[in-house]
Amino acid sequence: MKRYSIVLALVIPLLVMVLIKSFTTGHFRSDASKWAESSINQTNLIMQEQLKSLEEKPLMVILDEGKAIPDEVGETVNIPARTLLEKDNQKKLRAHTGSIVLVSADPAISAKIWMLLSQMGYKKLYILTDSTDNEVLKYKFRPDTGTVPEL
Amino acid sequence: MNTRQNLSAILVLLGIILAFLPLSGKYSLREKPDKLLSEVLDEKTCFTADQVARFVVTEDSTVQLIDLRSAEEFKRFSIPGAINIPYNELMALDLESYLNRDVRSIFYSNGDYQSGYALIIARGLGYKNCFVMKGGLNEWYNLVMNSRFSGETITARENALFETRTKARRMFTELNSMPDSLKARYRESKEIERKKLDGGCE
Amino acid sequence: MGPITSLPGFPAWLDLLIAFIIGIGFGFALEQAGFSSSRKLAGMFYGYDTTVIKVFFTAAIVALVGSQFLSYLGLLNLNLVFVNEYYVTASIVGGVIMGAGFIMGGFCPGTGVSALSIGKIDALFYVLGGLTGAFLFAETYPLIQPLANGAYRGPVKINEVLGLSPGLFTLLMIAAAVVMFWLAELAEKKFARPDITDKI
Amino acid sequence: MNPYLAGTLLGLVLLFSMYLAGRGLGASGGLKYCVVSIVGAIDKSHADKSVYYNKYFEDGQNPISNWLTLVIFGVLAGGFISGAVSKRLKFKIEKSPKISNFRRLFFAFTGGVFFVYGAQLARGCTSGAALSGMAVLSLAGFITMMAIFGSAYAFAWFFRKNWI
Repeated sequence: MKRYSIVLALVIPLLVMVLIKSFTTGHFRSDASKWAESSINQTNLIMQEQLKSLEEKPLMVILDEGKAIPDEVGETVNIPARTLLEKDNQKKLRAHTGSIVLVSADPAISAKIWMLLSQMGYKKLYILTDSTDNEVLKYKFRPDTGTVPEL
Repeated sequence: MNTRQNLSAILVLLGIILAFLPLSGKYSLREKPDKLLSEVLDEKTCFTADQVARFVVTEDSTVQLIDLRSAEEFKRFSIPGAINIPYNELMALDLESYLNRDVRSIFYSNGDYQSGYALIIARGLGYKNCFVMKGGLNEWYNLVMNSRFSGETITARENALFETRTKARRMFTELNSMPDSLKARYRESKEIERKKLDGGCE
Repeated sequence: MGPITSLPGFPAWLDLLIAFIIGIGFGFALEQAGFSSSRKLAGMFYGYDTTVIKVFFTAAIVALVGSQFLSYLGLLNLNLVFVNEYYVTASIVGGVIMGAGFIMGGFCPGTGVSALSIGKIDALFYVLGGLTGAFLFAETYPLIQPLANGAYRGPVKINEVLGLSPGLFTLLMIAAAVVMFWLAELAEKKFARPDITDKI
Repeated sequence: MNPYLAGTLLGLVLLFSMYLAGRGLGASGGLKYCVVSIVGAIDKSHADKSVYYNKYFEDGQNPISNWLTLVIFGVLAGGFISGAVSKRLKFKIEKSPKISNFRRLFFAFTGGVFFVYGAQLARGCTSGAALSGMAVLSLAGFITMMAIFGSAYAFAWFFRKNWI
């Protein structure tokens, strides 16, 4: 044993640190772009009527405080965004095996939460949206051809 | 055991550990999730369209607008001073040159989704100087471009706000009405020089 | 999260101070390795002293393994560490010229400067020659420019070329080095010249 | 010092350099910056005209206050400290007893010319390109390393008298 003491003294602490790092849950997964993929092609957005077409009943997560619950399509829980990462809430989310649908009146909140949870390794995660054109400009730019500015 | 055998044993064991680790060059978020969550839910990470209009009007050099829309949309029109990083290219880029700066970076898209995603990515990577424009260009249009004064009396505050909006609207319209060649030249002048990693013997 | 100096607002003077301190460590390690002796360095190519290969590969592997662990533990962002750019012809031709210089002079620039610091007069001449070489390069640069800048491949990583993960490649490199160390010690026994190496 | 321990020490220095500054070690670059600043001091107009030198004077800074130059000054200091610790400080010409001092100094000088010329071409020497390059798995580092050692082995026979 003594012959290998230097070897073990160096390797074991490093191995332990690596193992701790690998098995700590509640941190972000590696390769951010992989987990963000469905936000690029917008398949992470889902509309009310599409909910029924999901294979399993989704877990609806209401992110706003004291918000009314929408039509019963699945199990509904109210988890205010601020408390999302508390242990009990994470347990609830991890325990659910099917899809999870984020609901909030503020699209900015659901977007941030979606990316946060995705990066933590949640799959089948959706944002409930009333229209898919949140990222479409509702106005039209009218150029003013009368003036030519100086540059 | 002599030094060589010790060293060999240590290196081989460490090498075996490394061979099992996923060490892709791709980046992942480093911030602690709970810290990041409370950070991004804070109102301080949001600027209203009116605040952005004021930055534009005063040509504030401590602010960098980042347009997340596609290159075509950006080519058609954009907020004066903005640079374009299409959201679908965001994660393929080396963000260091764009975000590791003393100026505040403000993301905007048409709505709230893409800027929200980008904020998580940027702040999660540790770039603290990143913000969003709430409501995106839709809100910008709603507040700034279509602002109209109605009523009888006006307070000094309202007047200042109204003037800023009018000025921002004029700048926006003037810039985006320019012929494409001039527009391209203007945008080139705004481009950020890509940082080159320092090193080697040069 | 390293590299520390790429953090925003890092003062330039501290960057230069770090350079100086790293230089001290560099010089100290080279001298302690015995690299201030040209005959020891040259011994590498005649088999009587293989210190060069031992120090060189140990150092490269320690840094490689260390940086990968730091990266995995989230302490170092390897995307921000400089990766040498690959100019195919320049690397090969330059390497061949360097090899010739190595066997003639018995030093490489780092070891030459470190040997100069302990009073080796041949190292002084070597460093003066080095300054002349840099001057000649600058003056002949217009002629040699196409060779120097040709066949640019960018900062390519060897494991990507081979399609291996960085960790696996590191393991293979370690295995190769371990075998090499063992062979080096056999060679040292075979071509032993204690009269040269023991003096150091 | 035991070569493996010395190698580990050198590796840790390199690792610190990567961690602190995001770059490897380098020696030939420092010599170049010395030359550049000497040329700039002697004949500024020549330096401004040359395609090679002018890039170093663009920002109006003295090329001597450069990362790589300070590394070289550090190497001088570090080597001296180590020599003092191990009691190796001594003026001498190290050579094979079979050759003259002149021959040794001549080859040392020529070797220096060749080495740094090659290092400029390959953008780094044994430390800047080969050692630091290998530590970041750079293909250029491995190629340069093989070229240096391969060529030194190939030429070793011609210069054997200098060393053995």
